[in-house]
Amino acid sequence: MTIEVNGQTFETDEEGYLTNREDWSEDVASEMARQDNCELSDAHWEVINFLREYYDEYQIAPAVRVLTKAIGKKLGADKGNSKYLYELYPYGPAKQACKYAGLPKPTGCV
Amino acid sequence: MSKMLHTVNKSPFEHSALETCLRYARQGSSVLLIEDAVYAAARDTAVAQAVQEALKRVQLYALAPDVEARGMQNRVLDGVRLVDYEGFVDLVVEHNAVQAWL
Amino acid sequence: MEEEAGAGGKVKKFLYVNRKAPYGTIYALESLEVVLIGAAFEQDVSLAFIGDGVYQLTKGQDTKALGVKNFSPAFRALDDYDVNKLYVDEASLRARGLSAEDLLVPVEVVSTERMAEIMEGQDVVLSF
Amino acid sequence: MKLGIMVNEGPYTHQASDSAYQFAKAALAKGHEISRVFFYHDGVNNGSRLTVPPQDERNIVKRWSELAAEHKLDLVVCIAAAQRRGLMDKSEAKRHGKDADNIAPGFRISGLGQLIEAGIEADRLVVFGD
Repeated sequence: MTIEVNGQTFETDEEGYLTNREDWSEDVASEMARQDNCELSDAHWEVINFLREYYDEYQIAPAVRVLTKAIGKKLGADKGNSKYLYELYPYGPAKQACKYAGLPKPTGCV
Repeated sequence: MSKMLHTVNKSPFEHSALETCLRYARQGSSVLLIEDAVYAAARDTAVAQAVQEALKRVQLYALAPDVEARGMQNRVLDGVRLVDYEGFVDLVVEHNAVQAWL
Repeated sequence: MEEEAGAGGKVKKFLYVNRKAPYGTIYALESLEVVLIGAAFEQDVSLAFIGDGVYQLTKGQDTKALGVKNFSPAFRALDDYDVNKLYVDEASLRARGLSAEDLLVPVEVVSTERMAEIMEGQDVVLSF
Repeated sequence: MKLGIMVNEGPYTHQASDSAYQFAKAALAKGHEISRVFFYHDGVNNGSRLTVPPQDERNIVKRWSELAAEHKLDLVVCIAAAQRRGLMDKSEAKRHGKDADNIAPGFRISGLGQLIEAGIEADRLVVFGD
């Protein structure tokens, strides 16, 4: 599968995750969201940017529990709960936000 | 009930696993030699003295099917007890936890 | 990263024993993956680093030229996962010319005797 | 007593899988319950049904499948380790757009959480590996 953004074609896996992390751009994220009928608000971007920074720092995508706690610490307690994150990302903050952030697909190991 | 059962599966001539295990195995715990670690149970080897020293603190077992497969059955050090797989199971049950020194 | 956490009520003492160096084999990486997933189960988790396992924690790992992922930064995330009991064997460090300052994360450097005591108190020992 | 088993090496190269099998068989013969066998690292290759050993050798994969059928064993292959090494069931193969699956009967692919759960539920966890 591929995703087309601004005339450029990028390879994704069967579920739409970028094959190469370096292909990511804000436009790629927006296009992925558009295909899911989702428009990225500032609140969405906060989470995406947070995930990208977390990955750059630790080389892993945080577990939801960890994401929730860390978001609360960084962006305020009102955002540090799973209800808030699931409202933004109804398919699951792990799966959906990671995809838009260009991070590897969570292996769903539980 | 006795304490920890340690299992070691590497030849003492190639790996430090047994040596390390014996460093941590506390008084009264047990060490079971399986797979290539059964070579450590043989007499007249370069490690036999260390093994005999260890016998003063811990009980050593060797898995008989592994001993026999390697032709070591007539060379086993006094004090090392042989068990079969059912004996292995009994040892697991008799100890509080099992730690594999991989 | 997983969507849900499982907690069965029982809390056991889990010890992960790391005795292998990173990169030469996959054991160190896949051990860390178990720790990260296992953290969701809210058990009493400790990590032990013995022998070449201490090399997993050394600063300055740079895998760019290998073309493999450098997973050492993930050890710094363990605190976020409430995994904060990291025990490093003093003799193993010393034998390798290392000290706690050479490690990526704060750890408790322990004697062989203390490490043996920690091991003895566990319910489940996972070795890699 | 409830026993959990972890197998960290593939079949044929390393004895770990043989040791684990003989241990499991002896435990069952003594009336113990094997609550789960968890396959990790190269151990996931124990679950490949495309394994074809010569007739005069033990068939490690088939042996696990038969033991599982006979004693209703839960043989779990770690999904993360399996994906790296090309072991798939039907739904995984479909999800990743692969043209084949190769998991043997009696095995199932699931998450690492199953290992932790085995550690919690079983009275003892025994690890076999390199």
